[in-house]
Amino acid sequence: MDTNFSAEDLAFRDEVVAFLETAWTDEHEAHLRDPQAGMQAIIDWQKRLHARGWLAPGWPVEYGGTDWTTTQSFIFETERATAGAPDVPPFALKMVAPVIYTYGSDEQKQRFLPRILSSEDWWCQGYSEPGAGSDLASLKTKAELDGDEYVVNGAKIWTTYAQYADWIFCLVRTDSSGRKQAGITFLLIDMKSPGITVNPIETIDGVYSLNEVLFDNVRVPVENRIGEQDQGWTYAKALLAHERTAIAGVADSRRHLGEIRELARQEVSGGRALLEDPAFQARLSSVEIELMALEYTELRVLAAMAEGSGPGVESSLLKIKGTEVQQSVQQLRIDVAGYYCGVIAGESGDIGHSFGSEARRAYMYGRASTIYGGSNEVQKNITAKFVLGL
Amino acid sequence: MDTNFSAEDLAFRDEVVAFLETAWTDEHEAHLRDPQAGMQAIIDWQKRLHARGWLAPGWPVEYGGTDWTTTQSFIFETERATAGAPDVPPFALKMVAPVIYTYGSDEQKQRFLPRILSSEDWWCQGYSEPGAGSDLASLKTKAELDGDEYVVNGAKIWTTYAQYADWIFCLVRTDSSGRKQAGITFLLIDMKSPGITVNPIETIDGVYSLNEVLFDNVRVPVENRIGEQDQGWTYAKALLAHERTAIAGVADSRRHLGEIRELARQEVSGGRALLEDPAFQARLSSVEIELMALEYTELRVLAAMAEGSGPGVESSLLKIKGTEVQQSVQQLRIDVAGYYCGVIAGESGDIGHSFGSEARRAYMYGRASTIYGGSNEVQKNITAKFVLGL
Amino acid sequence: MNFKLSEEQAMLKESIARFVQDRYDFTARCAAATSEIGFSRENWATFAELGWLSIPFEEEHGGFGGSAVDTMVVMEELGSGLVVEPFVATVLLFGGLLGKGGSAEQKAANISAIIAGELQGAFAFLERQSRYELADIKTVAAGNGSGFTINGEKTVVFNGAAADKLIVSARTSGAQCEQQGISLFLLDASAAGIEKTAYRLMDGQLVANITFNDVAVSADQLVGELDDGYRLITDVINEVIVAISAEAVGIMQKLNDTTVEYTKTREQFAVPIGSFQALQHRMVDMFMGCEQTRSLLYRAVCSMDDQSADAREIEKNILALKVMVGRIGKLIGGESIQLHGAMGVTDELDVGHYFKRLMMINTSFGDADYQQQKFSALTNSG
Amino acid sequence: MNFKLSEEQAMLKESIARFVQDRYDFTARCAAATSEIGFSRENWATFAELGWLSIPFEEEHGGFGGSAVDTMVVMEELGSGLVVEPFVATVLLFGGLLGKGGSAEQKAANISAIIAGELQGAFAFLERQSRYELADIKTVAAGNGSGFTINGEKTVVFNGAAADKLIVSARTSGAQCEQQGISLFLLDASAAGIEKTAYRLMDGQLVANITFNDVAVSADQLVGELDDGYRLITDVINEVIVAISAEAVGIMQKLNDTTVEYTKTREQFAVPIGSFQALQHRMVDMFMGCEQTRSLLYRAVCSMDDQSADAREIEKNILALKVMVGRIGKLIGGESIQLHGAMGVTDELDVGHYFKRLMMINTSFGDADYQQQKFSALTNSG
Repeated sequence: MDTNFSAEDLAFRDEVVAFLETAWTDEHEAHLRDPQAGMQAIIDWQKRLHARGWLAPGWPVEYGGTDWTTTQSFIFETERATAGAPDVPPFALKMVAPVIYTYGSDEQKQRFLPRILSSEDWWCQGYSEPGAGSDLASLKTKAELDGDEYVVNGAKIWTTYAQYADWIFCLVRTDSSGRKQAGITFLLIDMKSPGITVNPIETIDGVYSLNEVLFDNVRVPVENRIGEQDQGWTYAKALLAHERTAIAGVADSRRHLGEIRELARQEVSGGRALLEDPAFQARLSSVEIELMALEYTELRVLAAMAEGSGPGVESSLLKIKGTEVQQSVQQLRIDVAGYYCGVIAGESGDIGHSFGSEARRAYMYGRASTIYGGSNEVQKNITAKFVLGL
Repeated sequence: MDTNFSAEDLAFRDEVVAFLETAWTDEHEAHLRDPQAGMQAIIDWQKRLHARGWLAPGWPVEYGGTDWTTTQSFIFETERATAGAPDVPPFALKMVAPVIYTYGSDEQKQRFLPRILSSEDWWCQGYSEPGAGSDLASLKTKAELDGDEYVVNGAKIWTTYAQYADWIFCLVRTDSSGRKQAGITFLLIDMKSPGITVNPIETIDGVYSLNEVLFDNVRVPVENRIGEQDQGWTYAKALLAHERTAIAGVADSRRHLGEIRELARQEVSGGRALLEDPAFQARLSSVEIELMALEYTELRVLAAMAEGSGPGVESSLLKIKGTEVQQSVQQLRIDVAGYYCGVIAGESGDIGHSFGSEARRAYMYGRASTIYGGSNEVQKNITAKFVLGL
Repeated sequence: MNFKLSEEQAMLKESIARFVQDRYDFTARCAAATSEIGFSRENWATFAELGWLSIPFEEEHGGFGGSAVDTMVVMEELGSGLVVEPFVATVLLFGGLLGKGGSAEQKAANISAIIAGELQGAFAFLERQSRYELADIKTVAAGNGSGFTINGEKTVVFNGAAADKLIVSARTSGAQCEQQGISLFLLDASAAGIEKTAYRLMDGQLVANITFNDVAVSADQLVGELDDGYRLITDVINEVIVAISAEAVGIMQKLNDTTVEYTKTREQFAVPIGSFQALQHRMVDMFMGCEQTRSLLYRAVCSMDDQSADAREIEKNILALKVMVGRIGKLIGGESIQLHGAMGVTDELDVGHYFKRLMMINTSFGDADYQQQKFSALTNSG
Repeated sequence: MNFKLSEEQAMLKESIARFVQDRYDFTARCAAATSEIGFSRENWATFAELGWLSIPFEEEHGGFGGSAVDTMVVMEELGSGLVVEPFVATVLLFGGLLGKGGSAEQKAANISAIIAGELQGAFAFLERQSRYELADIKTVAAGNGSGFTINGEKTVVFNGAAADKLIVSARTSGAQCEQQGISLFLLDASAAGIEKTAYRLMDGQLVANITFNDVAVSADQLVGELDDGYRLITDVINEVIVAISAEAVGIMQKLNDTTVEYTKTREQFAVPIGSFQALQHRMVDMFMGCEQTRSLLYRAVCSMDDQSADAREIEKNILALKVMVGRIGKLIGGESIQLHGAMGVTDELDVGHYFKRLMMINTSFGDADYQQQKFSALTNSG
């Protein structure tokens, strides 16, 4: 048992740090704070990663992956977050791509994977439906085969970045006769298809990212189906555990905690730095300790994956604790901001602590993290059943 | 809306304080720390209360009650706890007596109530059974009518003070054909009856108070039955809410919190009183604030009862929060004691902080409070169903 | 001992509830909040008409002479309706300072105007660095013989954008953070040298940063005693803390009711999610939290209205209340969002808006951690 | 990166597990704990025989030269079996001080005896007033030319009743609470002037208060440098903290397993109580708590065994671990009792006994609140 870095690992870390120093710039960082310019910054960032061959570390090497060891992945993630660079949006790279290279046809692989790597195609995820929520399998969007096309009708909801997407990967119902997990088909749908309407959803963070996507007789060529008809649940399910692993966000939480410590060092309360306030210290420490633990919990899961076992049901633990820690961090930032956590920064510019408005946005956005990707309640059900055998 | 004391209330308070000054002595207090001598102290205390006419404030005046207003009851409880005097054991005075004076025959009232007031009869409660737990109605102890006697067979468990008891009030099954709440009969059983065996249960606090009570063909005259055969559940249920109200123990928790504050003022850590330690202060304050709230929650329930409405389902809230606060107080005392919380004071006398061993005993004894009287989980079920309508 | 409302209070409560029911649905509320001044003048006129604005003022100034319980009744209902109109800023803060510390002339000139709904006021007390320390004041009012010249900047002034008049706290002596040496001045918001920058808070309030550049005031604009404003500020703010706590209890009750109702109708896995025991127990925790907070609210108002109550006991009750309002507000707000699932994060539902108001109430006049340390200091000192 | 045990470690683990399985059921454990010396000499001889007592000592002193991971493996299994034999007191504390700070003669005279199971030791460091402050020492060792004379009283000396030899911390200079001026002395427990009062702790340990009345020691009984004992104490105690944390993880795992199993068989309302969702979610919290604590345990031992690790990082890891051991210990211990219902409060079940050991582990060498403040001080200082 050890977590020592080998000489190769240390060399790799230097490589990563050197790359990040030039690839992730202050300009990117500044753009990121603006939801509109932010998207451009992310696309540029993806292109730089791709140029370096590091955009899709988890993919098989033949399709453009890196073949990193678990330790290298860990190093990259840590340094990436430390530098303040964002994780790339997961929908194309971590969600649909693995389905395509695992269950897709050769033609589908050749058609879609390169365009994901080049950032030409932007993807969104069509799983959730109005009314379905955590009970994903109860979905109702229907696809009927008509010649060599499926005709899709229904609605998807909570679709992040649908407004930017070229493609949506969807679970649709092709058979309602059996149990609800059967009869689901996995389709790749061109967002430019006639009959698709994207309606924005206003959210409590005030930033536009979620949408409702309506399908009105949308025709999808049968060659855009992944694998077999009615087997889509199997393909999707295999990926859900990976999604939960990725969701923990340990390295990002660590960086945010460091920022909060600095903010609290500058913030003064009654002539004394807030960081010296014992109540604040206690809360900061509690979160940091939980995070230190989570970091090793993640390493343990990664190490097990490296040994060939899937992330398995322990991924639920990462999802629950990861999002709990994220929310604790967001709460701390809000509390440091005091009155200014309420500020909605508009055209007026600097009207208080500059971080107040951002703290509010991150906090409100973060409310969703315990709900999406299978709510934390559902994760607890999964853990009770499959880990504890209850 | 007000909680002002009237001039009469203030005069009553003076009366109570004056009574307590002479009635509850340092000698009682000292005896209380010793489980054996403690029982004698409690009997003596009951007799003094009885002599003053204050032993059974909740009873109707005709049977020996006091006819106090809600405010007076509150004043008495507060001053009683402040003086360090214990609440009297509830089994006779607060549990069986209300059943007797509400549902019993005139003969039963005349026979049992005076002997309870005079402390001649000591009672214990025979509700729980091995295996039944919070699912009280699933009890199996059987009573069969044979002439003018019931023949009782079965086992009761977790019976507090059965070793001292002259009588036990029992729920027994007289009919198994219908739903489990039907077919239960309420019997008063003489503990000297042949066929009764009392087995002590060792508990984690190391003090002997719980027992298993076995019934082997115990014959109980039919005149010792309360009300109708098979209707016992109704009689018992009406009392459970009262039990939960009594269980909150606000005044006692307040006194204990005061003691802990003094202990923490004396206990030194790194040259500074533990009471000055911010982490300790925060925990102490959190408990005190919760208790301040609970005190008014109890007043609100009492005021509603004074208006003629029963304690109702809000009594579950008092039970849950009351026991949570008690356990928080016990935890604080343990933590103040530090290493000495582990001490089992034996013949060796003073081997550390004198309060360590007591803190341990109170803590361990207190573990049961969230389990008995209907576990807190069951109380939450009750609240969800009857208060929230879920 | 008695926890019932008087007939008059019950009518007052009913009158506000009816207003909310009939004229203040969520759409109307959002329209008021997003308007240029951050509230509806029409609604304000209605408040005046119905007499609500007179509640806390003494009868001799045309007020109702209400008790702490009366104010509680109003605030709880305003909370339940998520009312954004500046009752706290104009009536309780600005009006409260005048009522408690104003000169006879100041009262005569302003209180009846407030009651009539014709005067909007604000209290400018926060500064960029002050956080929750009311005595941390850098704004200076320098004596110049006949009067004072004020220089400094105030931030997050509640109702600061719409206010016709301001009371501002400034240092007339003493060092930054010293309690002694703080004075209050009443002035027109349009006085020379005053500049405002308006912006919104997440709970819909329109607030302002206000700078004072050589603003001249005369001695008769002083509110209360020279150098002795701190006590007046804390007296009024203590009352306001209890008032917004009552508002918070109204919000908590509303969020709990809404959430319980939602879980009864929302189905997942073919059953209402309210049938899941884990969620039931969490909603019981929310219920208990609300009831416990309500108990502390009653405790605080009863002690404030009790002439024989000890000042220290009252302070302790207020601190305890504010701590629990902050803590339980986080619990209930967070759980309400979570139990509403993805719907909870949409702006379309009012749940998120109630939640944001609870967050701002926690922050206002000191959050739970801050107040708990004051509580500890008070209770452990002898 | 690798979290697997080596083959040797897996065998060691298996060997302890087998001992517990075959020869250390709950009855045997209670018999050992309640015996006159507080443990079984026969078991101790078995430990020696199986080589467990040699694990942490250097090879040159006849030890196994084990790593922090090796000690962890032992302690986790001892925790799982609720083993009461004084491995911590004799091997890790007493033996650890000698191994790290003893003179060549002291090592030669004692370590092989410990390994052979022939010597019981104890470290007398706590005093009545010291609470968790290791430097708060009033016991004095006054120089008298040739040696020292020790006067003072130590309390709660683990294994103090059975120990053949003691190491005692005493002040050779400096004021009470000063880190400088503390020295350690090795002496026979039967030396003139030593008096013991033995008593039991709730976790079954037999401990002692020990008074030193003009106890004479020579200069060669000094362990480590004169006046510089504090560093040695904290070095050894840090290792012991990690060791008892591993014990705690063993206990947590055992309690979780026991509780889950119990809820699968215990029926209420005609179904196993483990089918109630509210209880399931609480058991998931217990599971997550145990896993998170285990992660901090791995983090601490990996950093201790890493030659290149930063001393500050190691200290931070140990503090974090001890905080979580205390907090999660309370959670898991309390929930285990609660979910066992009334059975949980009986002495007949082992659940209460595991719980009590968790409580004593929390208290030992500083509880969660205490360690968290040290953690804060360390992490916030630049």
